Amino acid sequence: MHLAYPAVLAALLFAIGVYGVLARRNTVLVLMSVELMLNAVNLNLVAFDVWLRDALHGGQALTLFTITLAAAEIGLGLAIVLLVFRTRRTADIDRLTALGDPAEDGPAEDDETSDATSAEAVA
Amino acid sequence: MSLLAAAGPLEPAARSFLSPTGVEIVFLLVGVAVLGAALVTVTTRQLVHAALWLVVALGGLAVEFLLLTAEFIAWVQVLIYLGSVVVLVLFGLMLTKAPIGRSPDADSGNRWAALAVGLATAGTLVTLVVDAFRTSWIDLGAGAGSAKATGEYLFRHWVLPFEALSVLLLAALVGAIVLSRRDDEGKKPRPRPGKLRAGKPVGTSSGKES
Amino acid sequence: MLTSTPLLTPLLGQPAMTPLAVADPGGLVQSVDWVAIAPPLTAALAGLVVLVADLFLKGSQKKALSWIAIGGLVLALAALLPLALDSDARSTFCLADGGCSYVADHFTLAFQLLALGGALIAALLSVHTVAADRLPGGEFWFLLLSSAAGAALLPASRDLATLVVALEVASLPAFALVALRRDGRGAEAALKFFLTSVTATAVMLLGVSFVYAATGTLHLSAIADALTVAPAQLRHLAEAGAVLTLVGFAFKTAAVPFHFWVPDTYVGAPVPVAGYLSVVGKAAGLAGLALVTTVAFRPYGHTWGLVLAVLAAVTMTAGNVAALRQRAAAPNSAVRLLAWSSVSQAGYLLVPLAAAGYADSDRPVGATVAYALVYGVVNLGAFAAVAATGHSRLDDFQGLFARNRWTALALAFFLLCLAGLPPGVVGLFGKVVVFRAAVDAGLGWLAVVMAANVVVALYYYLAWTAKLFAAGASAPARVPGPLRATLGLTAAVAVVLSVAPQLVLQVVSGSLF
Amino acid sequence: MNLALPVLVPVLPALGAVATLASGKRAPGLTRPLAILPVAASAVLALVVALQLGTGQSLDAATRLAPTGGPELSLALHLDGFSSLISVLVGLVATCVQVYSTAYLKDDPRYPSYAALVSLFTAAMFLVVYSGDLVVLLVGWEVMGICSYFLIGHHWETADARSASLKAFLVTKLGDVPFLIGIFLLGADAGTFRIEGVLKAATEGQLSHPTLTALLLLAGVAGKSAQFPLHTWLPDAMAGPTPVSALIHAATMVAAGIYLVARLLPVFLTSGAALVVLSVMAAVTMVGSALCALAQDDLKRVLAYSTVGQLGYMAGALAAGDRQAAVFHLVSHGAFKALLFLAAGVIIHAAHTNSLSAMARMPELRKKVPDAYWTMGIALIALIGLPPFSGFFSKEAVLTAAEHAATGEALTNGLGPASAVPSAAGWIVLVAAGLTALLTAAYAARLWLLAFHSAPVALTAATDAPYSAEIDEADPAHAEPPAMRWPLWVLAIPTMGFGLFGLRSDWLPALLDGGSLRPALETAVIATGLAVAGALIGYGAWRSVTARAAAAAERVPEQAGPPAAETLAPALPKPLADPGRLLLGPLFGPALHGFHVDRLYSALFVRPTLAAAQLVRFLDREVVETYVRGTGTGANLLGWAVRRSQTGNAQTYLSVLLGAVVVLTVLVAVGS
Repeated sequence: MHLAYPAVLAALLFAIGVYGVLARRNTVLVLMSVELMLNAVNLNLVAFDVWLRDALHGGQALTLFTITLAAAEIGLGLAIVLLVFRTRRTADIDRLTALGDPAEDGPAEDDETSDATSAEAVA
Repeated sequence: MSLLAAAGPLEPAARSFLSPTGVEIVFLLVGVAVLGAALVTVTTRQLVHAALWLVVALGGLAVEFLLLTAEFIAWVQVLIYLGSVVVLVLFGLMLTKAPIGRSPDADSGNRWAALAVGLATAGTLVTLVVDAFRTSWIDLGAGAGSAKATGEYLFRHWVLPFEALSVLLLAALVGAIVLSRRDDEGKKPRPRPGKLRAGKPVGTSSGKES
Repeated sequence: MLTSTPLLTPLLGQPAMTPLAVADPGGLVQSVDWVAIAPPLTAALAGLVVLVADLFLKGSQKKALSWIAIGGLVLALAALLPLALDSDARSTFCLADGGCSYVADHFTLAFQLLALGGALIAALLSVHTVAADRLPGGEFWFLLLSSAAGAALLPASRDLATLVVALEVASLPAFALVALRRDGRGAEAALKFFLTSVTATAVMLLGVSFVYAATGTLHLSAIADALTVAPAQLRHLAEAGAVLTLVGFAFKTAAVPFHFWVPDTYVGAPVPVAGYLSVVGKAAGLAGLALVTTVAFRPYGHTWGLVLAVLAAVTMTAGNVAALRQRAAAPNSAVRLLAWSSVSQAGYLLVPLAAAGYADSDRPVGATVAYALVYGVVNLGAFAAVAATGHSRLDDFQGLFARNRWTALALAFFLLCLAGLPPGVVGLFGKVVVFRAAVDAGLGWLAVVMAANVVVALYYYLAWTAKLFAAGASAPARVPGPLRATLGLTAAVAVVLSVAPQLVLQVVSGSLF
Repeated sequence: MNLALPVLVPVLPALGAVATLASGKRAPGLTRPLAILPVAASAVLALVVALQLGTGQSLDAATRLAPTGGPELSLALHLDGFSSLISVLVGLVATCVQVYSTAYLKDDPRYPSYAALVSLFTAAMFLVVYSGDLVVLLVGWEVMGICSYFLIGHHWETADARSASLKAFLVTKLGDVPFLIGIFLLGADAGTFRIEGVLKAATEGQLSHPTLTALLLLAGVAGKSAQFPLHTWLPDAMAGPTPVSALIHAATMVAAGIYLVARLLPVFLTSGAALVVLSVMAAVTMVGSALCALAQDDLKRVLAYSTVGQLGYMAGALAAGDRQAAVFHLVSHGAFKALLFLAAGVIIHAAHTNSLSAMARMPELRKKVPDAYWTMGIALIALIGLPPFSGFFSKEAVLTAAEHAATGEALTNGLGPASAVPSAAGWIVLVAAGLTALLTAAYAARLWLLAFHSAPVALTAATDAPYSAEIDEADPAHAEPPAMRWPLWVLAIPTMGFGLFGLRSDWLPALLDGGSLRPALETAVIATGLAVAGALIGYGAWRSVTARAAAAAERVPEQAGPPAAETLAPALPKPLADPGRLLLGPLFGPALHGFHVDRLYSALFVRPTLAAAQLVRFLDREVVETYVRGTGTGANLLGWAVRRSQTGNAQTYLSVLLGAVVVLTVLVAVGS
């Protein structure tokens, strides 16, 4: 098999993941796009491992690690998203801007209220 | 050293670009399906559908792994991704009350920047790999991806990362549990009024930091 | 399908021969040198102990957890001693042909000292915060310890798989730590940190896969050998892979343009966690950068040398200028200033690494190690002072000297160290060492940029220092015991280093690897 | 010699500073002794060390400090005539200032931190003087900078003091950056930071870029010693308490730059170009500052500009290759300028104003402060350079050096060949020094006459002074306490006798490089003549304007307006007789404002910096924001898309991150 097939497939998959990460509004969907990126890497690693006939199977080992890692990441990531949703009532990534650099000329606002309101204020 | 090693597969040898074998055809077809499913995943406006299309994409990838003779990884892919990750994602969507039908604002305003960066990424990466691998061929003869072989290489050569991964999994588990656990009191912990904050109303910005 | 030319034959032994990865050919697993891996292992085990103890301790007894955690970190630090006294580097998890996954040489020990010592100080700092903010104790300490274990494992790793996993072990618990206050701010901070981090990890893994394709191995020294003989066709791929691999570490180091998470995350996280990230997280990133650049990608020295030099210049400039623009009256301006300051300090830390690319030796790395050790102590000290005062706005620090003499003096000293001004002599020496590394490597322009930045940075460090001694409300406030201990410890170390900077600067003189 | 003594000299005041700060509010009774005693002990020790060392000796000791991988650092001590002489001066002035401050800042709540900073400052100066290693010297140099920043900003309640301290800091730092680079160049060329080693390398011609190195060092010297074009901080620094001006801005810190050039003179002698630059710098500084001094109304600013000018003399002597003359003038100037400042403090305290024109309106000011009146007179004569006071001899030494350099036989005293000094440098210094002597005499006369001998024009204006920069000085209702008076007379002794004593038995030259320092006849006559002429011109101008003012007052007897009108416009002493205005003519306005160098700076440096910060802020927030909000004029599609995004958005962060990765990858792949 030509090595370019899996490599190009992985490259395109990675680019799609990049697009998804940057374009999706719902944080869960952003996490899904990250999974696409990681899977692209996995495809690369497996293909290279087979191509190189690596005696140590570094590629396949790293693939397994990456899969585990992705599972751990998505578990923790979803926990964080849920926490955000519980405290902010939204999972939209572009509404979570309370921690951005405070407006230079704005009054020194109370944090406690800014937590709750800034998400709504920008909506 | 690896010059010798890499020289072999770089040779075009007797093969031509235009004589794909059966495996290659299947690989390409599944690949196209994976790409299509991935594209739908990142563009559909129905959030739940996105998760289902992700299943298709990841499942397709498992097939690709099989075709590349990495059996064990393919099964792990099916087990972990389709069995748990997608389920988790669906749970996440439901718990964050994602709309079931079409949601008009599934994409953020960043979409055009995203498109630009995504296209640039695709262009760069494809150019890179095509340039590098234009004359490389995979010999799929020897399958070394069985469960037994995998266990052997993991425990012969990759013990350290494997062990470290156990710490990682435990930490992720504990972290996820502690973050999703609701407080016993049913309210967020408030900064305790104390000597440090004398003279300031409780819960002001300065109180939060300590 | 064809061309069954043996792959990687010379590198890893004949394919016909079963690769003997172990000293004991009969065994199925690699042999382990327990002394060598003791430092990260102790930290991880202490984490487990905390987790188990958490189940059995009730209510007021939970306070003991913090002392278990601190004890564990002290033990882990103590485990460095036999390794430091042993003049030879120990290696374990080795392959038959000598490539090892874990090496405890001077470089490793220095960074493990930084990671575990930084974690210890952050832990001392957290004792009060955990109680005051009612954070879940058992989980907090477990997460801190596992992250520290990852950060201690990272500098010892000598293959890309272990590096990646160690980096994630250091990062993942940190996401949870940031969010642990379970309020909106912490959650948002954690989410930003998490998303940017996993994206950077994905990019890094892509780079690793390219490097793997070009070299056929994941072990750092083998990569270096393979790159020198890599076919010309793969050169672009290898270089791109090298750059992409750097991204993950540059992200942890908070180099511009991978720094965006830093101010937001520091502000949202509990102060001790922010301090922990600014030192231990950065140490992990730096160790990874130093390893992959100077060991694995040595043949491409000029490529990544230039990349790192540009990143360093941009990072220090952007961090400084942003810090300069902090308004003293804005909420959280103190932590935000420290965040931007840590970005600019990351720029200085990258300078010797860039120099190593030009100098064709790994000697300049010593300057990074020395500067990182100094930075770790004083930066954690500054965070400790911020935590001790409980202020988050710069304006609140007005007249601190009148209220709290010793805290103000300590903070002033740390700020002067960060600025690199006497009496913070050790900060000055750190900067001199970094500066020298740049000049010696012929990076004159970078040295000039750095000098200009050092001068610019003086402004905001001194403005803050001056604020401490200005008049202000003078209601004396008591600092809780653990915070006092932390302040005392960091200040004492900083003063001792200022009197005898050779203690830390000696790492500059020798080769670390 | 026992090494403990010289080591104790810088250590004692440093410990004193810590103790003063620590005792602080807890034991206020201890503050004063803790402030004075360590400094006084150091002064005595410095004297003992100087006496033990004797003339023509030098002592070096070093302990290796830190291996930095390159040139070694060491904690080195270097003692010779220069360092012991200057250390005695530092000790004397610092002790006087500490004693004086106990009274001057009696009721200041921040006195402990003030005293501690003065002690720390003294320690740093001792460190600079005694150090045999450039990096250790640099440490002292920076500590001095910090201390002076805090001391100038002591009255931080006033906007003047805040901006002055910041300005002093930034301007000196502007010089310190090239200075730092220069030191590293020296260290790299010589392979060591030890001054001996550097000098050896310089004399053996091992320096690869002598001119570049020398010019870089000069930038730092110009910053510290307030030479053109980095002199602007010094007049503003007078916003600090008067004793601080006496200590820092007259006798010690500003001398550090001169001292450093003196120590490293062999390096400078390797580059004729650097010497010419130095001479031009000195000449511009001398003449410009003298003109400015003639126009100032603030007593302390007159003295500040005078300091700048006298530092120009020292720099001129160095440009002429004669470091003996420079250090001679440094020491005598240190004594009489400290005296001038302390006396000015007494006068300001009594008159409760800084303004000369306000003082001129006060009747009998000289009767109120007899000590200050007489000591200031002595010090002004020394400043003008009339025999037999110390200023005469030291200024003569400078002129002699310049004259020798102009004729091609520079008095380098064996540090280098006489031909190393271009005769152009000598000429520039000689001409400028002559002109400055004339101007100095004129402004000294103006100062003296205006402050003490003016006819009381407006009696009522005396009590409520137009302004006073000093907030917390001792109560003006009482006479000065002895602690403010006797330091004046202590300092008057060296002012009067140092020149005679030093040259009587050639003790001073023997202590220094060994060349003669006796005045030559021609230069002595010319310079004395110029000084007398200048004083006479000043006097004449003063007479003329006084007479004119008196005539004007007679012509409009009661129409001068109510005194309140005058106090409203104190900065425009129009009705008052100012000889400076007459002498300077159209130059008066520019001279009053320091020839607008500040405005130039603000155009050159401050504004671009602010603009850069603005730009970054713009990039930081506005670009993102604009990008997010959409311009509306661009493509509709784009506008529609970006309007929905938000600032501080994680996706924006990620876009930049990933975009940067792509760009980096492409650059690397294409570039390789």
